[in-house]
Amino acid sequence: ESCGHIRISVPIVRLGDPVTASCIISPNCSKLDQEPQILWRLQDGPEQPGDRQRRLHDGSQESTITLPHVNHTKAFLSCLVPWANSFQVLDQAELQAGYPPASPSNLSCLMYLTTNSLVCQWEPGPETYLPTNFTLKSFRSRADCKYQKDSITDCVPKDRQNTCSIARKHLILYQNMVVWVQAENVLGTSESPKLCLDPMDVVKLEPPVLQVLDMNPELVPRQPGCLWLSWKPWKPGEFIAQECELRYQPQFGGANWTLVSHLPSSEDQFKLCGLHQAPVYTLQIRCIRSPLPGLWSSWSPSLQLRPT
Amino acid sequence: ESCGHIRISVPIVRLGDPVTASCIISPNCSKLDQEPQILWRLQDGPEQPGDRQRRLHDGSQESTITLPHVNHTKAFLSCLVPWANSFQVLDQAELQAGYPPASPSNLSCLMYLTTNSLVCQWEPGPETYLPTNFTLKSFRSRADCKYQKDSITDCVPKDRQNTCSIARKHLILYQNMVVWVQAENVLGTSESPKLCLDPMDVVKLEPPVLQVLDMNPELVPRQPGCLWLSWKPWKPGEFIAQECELRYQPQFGGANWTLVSHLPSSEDQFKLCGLHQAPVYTLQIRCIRSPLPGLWSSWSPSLQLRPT
Amino acid sequence: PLPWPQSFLLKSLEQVRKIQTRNSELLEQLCATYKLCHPEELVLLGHSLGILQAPLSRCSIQALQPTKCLSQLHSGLFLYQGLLQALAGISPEVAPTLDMLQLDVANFATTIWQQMETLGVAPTVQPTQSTLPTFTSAFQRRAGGVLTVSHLQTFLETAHCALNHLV
Repeated sequence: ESCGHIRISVPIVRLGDPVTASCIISPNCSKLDQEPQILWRLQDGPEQPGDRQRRLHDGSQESTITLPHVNHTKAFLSCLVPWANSFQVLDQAELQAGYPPASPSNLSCLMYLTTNSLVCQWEPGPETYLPTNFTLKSFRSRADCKYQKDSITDCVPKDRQNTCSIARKHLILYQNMVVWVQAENVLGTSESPKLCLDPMDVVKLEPPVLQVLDMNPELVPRQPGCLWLSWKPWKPGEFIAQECELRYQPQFGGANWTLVSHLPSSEDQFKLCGLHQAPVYTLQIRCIRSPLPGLWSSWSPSLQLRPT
Repeated sequence: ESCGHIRISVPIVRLGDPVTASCIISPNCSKLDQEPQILWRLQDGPEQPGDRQRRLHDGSQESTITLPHVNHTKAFLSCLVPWANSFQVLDQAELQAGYPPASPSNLSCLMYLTTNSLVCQWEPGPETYLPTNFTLKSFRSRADCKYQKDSITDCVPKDRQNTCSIARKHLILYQNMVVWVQAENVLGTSESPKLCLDPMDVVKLEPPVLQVLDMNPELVPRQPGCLWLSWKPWKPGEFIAQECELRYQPQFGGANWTLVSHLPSSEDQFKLCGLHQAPVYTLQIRCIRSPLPGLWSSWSPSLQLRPT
Repeated sequence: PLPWPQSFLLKSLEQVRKIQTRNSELLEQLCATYKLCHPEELVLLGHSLGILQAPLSRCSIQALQPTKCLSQLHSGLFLYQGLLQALAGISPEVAPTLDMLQLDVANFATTIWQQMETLGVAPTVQPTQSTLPTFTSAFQRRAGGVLTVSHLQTFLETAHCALNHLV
């Protein structure tokens, strides 16, 4: 027969909220003297009597204590009785405190053509100090994202990352879907704002590989301050109609970039002239899905070239 | 109804062995003329007639071909008939060739105290060109390893590695066990020689951390050509009685190592003198389980020290 | 008839190119892995397996009837989606490409179906899959794969011309 038993109003509370606990010592706890003074100990703090101790009708003793503000995110509350010149711990309860989750924010998604998956990431919001589960939820929709057609299986992030990857088989490309993040812990639930997107409109495009051509002077007369370039679209994105942008600047001296826009995504021979300000120029190229909506690729690794 | 069907004597043979195949074209294969000439094609080689073609009693045509030496480890044998000015492939069979597994060799095991697992590795022997499964088999035994007490679950290596890790829960430490590797493919099975070992006799011991002491000259008179050292045993192996060995040599000049043997595994203050040949000495220490059987740890990372 | 919305045409053209790229990838894999490199050598087997070409007559430039072309396009894609599904288990090397191709074809069929709904020409009930070939050997499944994918490639070339014509 166990001598003492703790009951707690709510084992998990908001940080700073009060909590009330009671410890009941059964009468037939042989080893104890009749009406022992019940004491409490929070973590390894000092032993303190409860707010009130009374004898219940069945002869057992009950002590009640209220901790006005729980400020440990995790603490152990013990119920003790004096024993010889020490104490005996009769029961122990675990107290937890934290916050309900704030709404996850900055939800954004990218479609990766190499892994064929839609990867979304978000900011979880302030620390809750409690086990909090994040789930990426989504459903398929028609053009306007108003009506839910059929829901997609929840995406549960791996070991507490704030990112989740929806596999290709759950996606209908070229159709809109609604995506959002739900955060949940014992104190509450919250949701991020909803995103309405077609995975193909958020493809993570990689830039082409920019190459310089070594033109045969007999065939192509040398022109000072010019460069012959060629580029091919990034292979996995080849089927996407794209438009590209070239930028160049003298290698040193920090002059601004000069931009050449509306270039095709594939070019076998492109002549770039007017490069008279410096012996060596830095060049980069990037592309975007066009005319359909899309995201700019990053700039290609810069190329240092010496015009003719 | 499919028109043609290949039958192969043995789909998987030893490299260089012959193989015989027959292709039967059913009479009710409507689109074909009555007695088409059956042809064969190995991989994308030329079309060639079989060794013999005959009409079977049910009216179907059968062509038989023998490939004297199969020297593709994997090849496709097709049965065709002429069709317009091309061919029609009626059936295709997959031919594989390789070798039965040789006995795995150099089986050795180490007990890792950090992961609490016995890791064994071996050399698989020459390439078999066929899917070959390696399994680490073991059973518990009495002192002399002659009789099998109870067998331990097979240890199957992860994706074709030649190493396998037997988890702690399968091991009875301080008891002998028998370990060996079995290799198996469609052409045969082979086994490595058996090892009889107690996991604790093959612990992978790590060396202690060697440290130099800065002795207070007032307390300990400075002696030229001396060093005060201390070392502690590697934490996970602390419970193992060990004996250690120190070696030192002048930092440059490639003189031989001088060895100090039978040292304790833990030493708070150890005076090493006689270091007069060079301004800086390189020192290392290693330990071995002793007096119980064990394996030497590796030498500790070398320490460059300047004697007094 | 009303011109089709630009975004539908551009998306469809992109989907055709996406599927064609995947198709050539799969044909190359089937050729490299199984030495089945000439679909024309599998015509006879195709007949016996019942793998036929999906009709796209209403999409040929000479006789283009946009609305009827749409429904032929959807029926053809629906047929090929089924045929590709029947090829499941073809082999571990080829399976990933085949799975992606089947999803891309299914998604393109959805794009077409949605446009038919927008134009009010979509039948009330989604089509049901006709009987699909059963493959009794690994060879038949691989040969069926080569035939299906090469038919799909021809089908898409016609679709590409029609869509380009309408852009």
